[in-house]
Amino acid sequence: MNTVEEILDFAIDREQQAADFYSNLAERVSSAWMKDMLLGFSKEEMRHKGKLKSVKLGDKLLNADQHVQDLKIADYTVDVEPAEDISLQDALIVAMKREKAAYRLYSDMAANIDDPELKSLFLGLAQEEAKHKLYFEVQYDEQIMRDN
Amino acid sequence: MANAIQLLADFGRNFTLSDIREQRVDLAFCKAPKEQAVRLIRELRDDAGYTHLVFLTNTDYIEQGIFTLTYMLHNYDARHTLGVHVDLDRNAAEMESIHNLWAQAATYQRELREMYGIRFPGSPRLDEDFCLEGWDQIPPMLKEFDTAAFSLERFHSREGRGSVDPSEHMKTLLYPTHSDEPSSGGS
Amino acid sequence: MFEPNPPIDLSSGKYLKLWQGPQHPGITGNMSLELITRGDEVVDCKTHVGYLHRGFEKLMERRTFIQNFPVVCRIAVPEPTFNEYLYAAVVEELTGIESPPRAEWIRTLNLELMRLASYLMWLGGIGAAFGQSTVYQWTVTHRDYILDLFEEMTGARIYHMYIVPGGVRGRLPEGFEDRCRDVLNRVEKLLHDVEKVLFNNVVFKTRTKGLGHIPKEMVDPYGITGPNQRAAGFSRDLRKDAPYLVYDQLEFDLITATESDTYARSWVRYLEMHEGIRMLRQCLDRMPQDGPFQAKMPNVLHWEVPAGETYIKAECTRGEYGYYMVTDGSEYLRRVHVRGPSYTHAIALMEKLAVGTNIADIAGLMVSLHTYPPEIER
Amino acid sequence: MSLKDLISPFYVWQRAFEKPYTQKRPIEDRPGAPRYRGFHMNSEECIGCGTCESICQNHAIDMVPVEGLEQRAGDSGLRPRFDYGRCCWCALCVDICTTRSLHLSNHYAWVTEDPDAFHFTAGTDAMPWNQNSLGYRRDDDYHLLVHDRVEMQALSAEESVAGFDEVMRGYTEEEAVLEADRCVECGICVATCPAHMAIPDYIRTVRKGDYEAGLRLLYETNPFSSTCGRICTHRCETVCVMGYQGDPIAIRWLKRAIVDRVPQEKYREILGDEVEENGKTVGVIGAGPGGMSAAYYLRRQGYAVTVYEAQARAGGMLRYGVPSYRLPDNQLDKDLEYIRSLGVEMRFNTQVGRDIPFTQLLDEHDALFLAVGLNQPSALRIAGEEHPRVLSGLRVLDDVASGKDPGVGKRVAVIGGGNVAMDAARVSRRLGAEVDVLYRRRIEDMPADPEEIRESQAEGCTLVPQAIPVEIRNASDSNQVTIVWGEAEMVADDKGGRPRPVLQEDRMHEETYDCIIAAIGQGGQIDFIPAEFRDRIEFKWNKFVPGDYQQTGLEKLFVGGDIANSRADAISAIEDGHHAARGIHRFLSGALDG
Repeated sequence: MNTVEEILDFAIDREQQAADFYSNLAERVSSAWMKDMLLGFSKEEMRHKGKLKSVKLGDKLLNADQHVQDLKIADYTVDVEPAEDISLQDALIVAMKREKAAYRLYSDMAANIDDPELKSLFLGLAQEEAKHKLYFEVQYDEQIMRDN
Repeated sequence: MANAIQLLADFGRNFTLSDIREQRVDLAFCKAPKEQAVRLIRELRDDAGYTHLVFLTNTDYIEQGIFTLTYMLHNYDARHTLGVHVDLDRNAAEMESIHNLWAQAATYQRELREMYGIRFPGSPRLDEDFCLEGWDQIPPMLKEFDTAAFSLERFHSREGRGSVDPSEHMKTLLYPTHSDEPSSGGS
Repeated sequence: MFEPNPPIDLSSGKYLKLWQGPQHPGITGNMSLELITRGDEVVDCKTHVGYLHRGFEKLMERRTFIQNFPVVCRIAVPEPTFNEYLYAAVVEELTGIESPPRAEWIRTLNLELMRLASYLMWLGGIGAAFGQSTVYQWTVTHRDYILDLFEEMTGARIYHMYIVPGGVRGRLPEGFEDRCRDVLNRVEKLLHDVEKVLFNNVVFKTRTKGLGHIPKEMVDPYGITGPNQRAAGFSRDLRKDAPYLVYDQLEFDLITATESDTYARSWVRYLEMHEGIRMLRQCLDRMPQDGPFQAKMPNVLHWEVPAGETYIKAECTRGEYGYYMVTDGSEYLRRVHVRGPSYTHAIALMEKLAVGTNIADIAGLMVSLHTYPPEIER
Repeated sequence: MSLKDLISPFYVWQRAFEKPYTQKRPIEDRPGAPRYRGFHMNSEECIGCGTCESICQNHAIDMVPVEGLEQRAGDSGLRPRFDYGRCCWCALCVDICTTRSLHLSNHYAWVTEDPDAFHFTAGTDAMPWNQNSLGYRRDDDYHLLVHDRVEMQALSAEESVAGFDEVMRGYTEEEAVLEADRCVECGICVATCPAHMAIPDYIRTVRKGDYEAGLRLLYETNPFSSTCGRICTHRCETVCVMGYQGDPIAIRWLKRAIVDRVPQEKYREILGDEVEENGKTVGVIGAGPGGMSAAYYLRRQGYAVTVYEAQARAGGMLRYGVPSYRLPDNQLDKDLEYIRSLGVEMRFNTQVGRDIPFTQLLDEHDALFLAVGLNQPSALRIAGEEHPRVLSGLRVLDDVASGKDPGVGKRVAVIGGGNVAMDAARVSRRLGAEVDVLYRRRIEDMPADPEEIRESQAEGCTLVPQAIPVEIRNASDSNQVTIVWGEAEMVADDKGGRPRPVLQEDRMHEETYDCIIAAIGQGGQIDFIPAEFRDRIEFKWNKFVPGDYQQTGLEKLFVGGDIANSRADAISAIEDGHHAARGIHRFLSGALDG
């Protein structure tokens, strides 16, 4: 991955994989409700994908300097298995952690590259993922930890 | 005045007094039968020092079908006021006149005739209009006379008036379907 | 007691029927006198009222207890405060609410200021009725100074609506006492002037002495009260005989006279104005500066007064003013009867005194009795 | 005649050159006194309660809608319009004004040829005196309303932690009348009450001592009146107009004052509920307040109602989540038994999805109302959570409600700040434990009812705000458990949500307890609805999104209660049940189509 185009394609592909992950899981669950939730997650990932596609056409990514709040919820929750009887709480944990992993990935890539243009691209992607994580963390805070 | 009650007890030997009640040390009430009232009042004036007729008025107890006259008498020396009540049948309200006892009594009686329709036979100028000229309704102080209805019928109201009840207004706008339809026929 | 005047045959041509009022400068307020005259002499008089009838007592039966408070002041235009006080007092007695001491002092101040203002207007009236309209200009101006005080104290000049069941509606404004003292000084000075110009006036003396003489034995049979009674030699004043508010803590003299004519009645009132100023100064000196001015009240919107009845009276400028109220435990009163002194002074008494007087004196006689028609009609 | 009498009158000249006191209007202006009762002004604080109209002795005031004025909670959107043909400027409207928005200016002269101009809406119509700063205002020490609430007798903190007796003792008849007397009967609260109860009307019945009429009014909208008279979230009181200058009316306690005075045996006779069977059947899933409310109103319409309940008893969260010191069992039973007495069939220990398939219910009944509530405690999902000394708050409350000892030990940490957390803490206090409540946010952010927070503190619970649990560890004693928590800083939410806590990893703490009670939130259990219905039912996160009359896209299915509204309280569930009953009746009688 040496060009902006290649990196964006990689990122777009990852979002597609995430969307597929949720829609596959949705196929397997038996309840109308979790199916609806997971298809919603999948749709969210497709939205991310669409965002990156428009970056490819010239839109700006998030500025690397812009602060994205880290609620650190993902850091201290345990890993859960995406099983067929998954609950909303666990689905949100899976999602937060996936976004966090993606954020790590791009951050690491940015650290290992010298080209300033690509570095800032990776940092920008990392920021996007941080924002996605924040979205799921806020939902976890609102829907799951309502009383805490 | 502790002796107001004593006084009424003394009078009670010659009169059938009831509902004796002391409101204040200087104010008491009692009730006398219609037939005895004027004689009682005269004796109170002449023998007991109640020389001042403070006022004469009437209270309408429409629910019980009675009028209650109040003769408010005052004794200047004893500094005591005594209200003598007399119940009248609301449908045949007539009372002995006291215009011979106090000069202003005729005016009170004329007013009571006009405002409540109570008759005081022999009272001077009884049937002359007092406050009302050309009055074509029932006596206006009767409880059944509805002043608001009369004024709505007689006078025109300003256009553009009309008020909205706050909770009804909020219901109409905010939750119109949240009410039970009037139940029809048992279900 | 009631002695009808001898029958008069109008068709005989000896008599003239003359209507004085209902709009007449010599009549206090809107009422009319139907006079039968023979030459200058009045041989018969009938009082006609009703021109101001608004049915207050009836109106009050369909208003809640708090809603009546703005109504009552209208029963005596130049002297609304007595109605406010008495209405408040009956409601307080029937509900067991006690107005706090500070309110009682403010109420007394109010009533005496009102008395002074009302007497000033009357003083102008008696002057004007005997051709001394300058006095009228002076006194009405000074009454205006007092109305200024009422305006700043209560928010209104005439219908103060200030004494409310439970107390009064607000504290005295800042600096009120000083301004009040200043007005009292001015009124006092004026009174001395009026004494020179009116009471020491040969015309006034000649016309008023002997006019409208009320024999002492007529007083109780006609229900005569107030200055009209005191000028006939009776030492009766409710502020002394049945002290209310803080009158038992005030020093003042009871004014009486013996001649019982128009001059004597005027002179009694004149001296009472001085006594009023004396009481007002005491009120100002001793007015509590803090503490509540209203008792703890229930929610007045649905105020139910326990069943009962009472009668409370006060000494107003004209005599015994009283409220008789009957309640039945509901949010509305069952009956209120307002007893105003004019009821008998302007009708039974006037009709009696007018006979034998001169037409030119009718206005002065009327004013000397000091009557207000709205308290007759209620 | 003396000479003096002749000369003295000439003294009149002394004042001949005095300046007259007359005002030369309109050349000279004379402002009214600072307290003058002139023309009306109304400020933005007005909420259109109409109390001014009620007190006006001459019907000079109309409450009218004002264009461009937003209607919102606690504001009727109406404003007073004055007819100066009737006004007497007594200013009782000013004295009674609940928000003190109404004043009189000291402006008193207004000349116009148009008589209709003297009819205007104060505050919103442009008037020359609108900016006047002087004029009549109510004195601070003068009141026509009673601003202080009648306090209810309650057990002292010492007495209340000693057992499970009801803490709030109820009003005496005299206290209830005094409190009811404070109400101005404006009705602003009715819109805010989720069940739109006839609040001013039933308060009036308390004042008049007519509890039977009161009960009838309560049951028009709420068959859980004994319960709600104790534990309602009383949203009504937050908008009560008496709250602007004093305490809001204790609406909840007055509701209780009615039901406490009517024995349940007399309910049927008083309410006159007669059931005339209409031959149709409705299934209700969940015997909580939502389900049972629907059952009541459906039964009144003649439907055969079967309630399916997973637990052994009815009441739902009211039974298993609300301890008896707030809601004694017999009070909940009073409400429930009356509903059941109308002939509602109860199937206990019947969990839909486990004991009976959802589709079977759908087939068997003409309509279904689903109100299963939020009964699944959220897990902590932090490391070490599986430790046996980590309990769930709901489980602790459930045990206590069922008479079992949850075994909390002597030193307890409760995690959470909602009512379940507060009750778990207070229950633990009653079981003899020292209690710390760890909460991620600040005390003012706690979702628990303020009185629960206050009472838990009074009972000796220690609140530890801004504490984020990060790990559970084994303690040296196997009967104990250690929690690691870190301090939190609050950061603002730029999307307008509540401030969010962020862990400060350099400020960590460790503490050992006999047990940890997790009460961080609850979710619903609605997995039993087969995936095939997904397209016809709308969800948002863990809730249903019902349409009009609580109906879903699956026409026979109506939903309500905590699982279908964001308020998640009993009174909202009760209204959902009532509203669904209206909807089902319309649906089954053909007035409402899918």
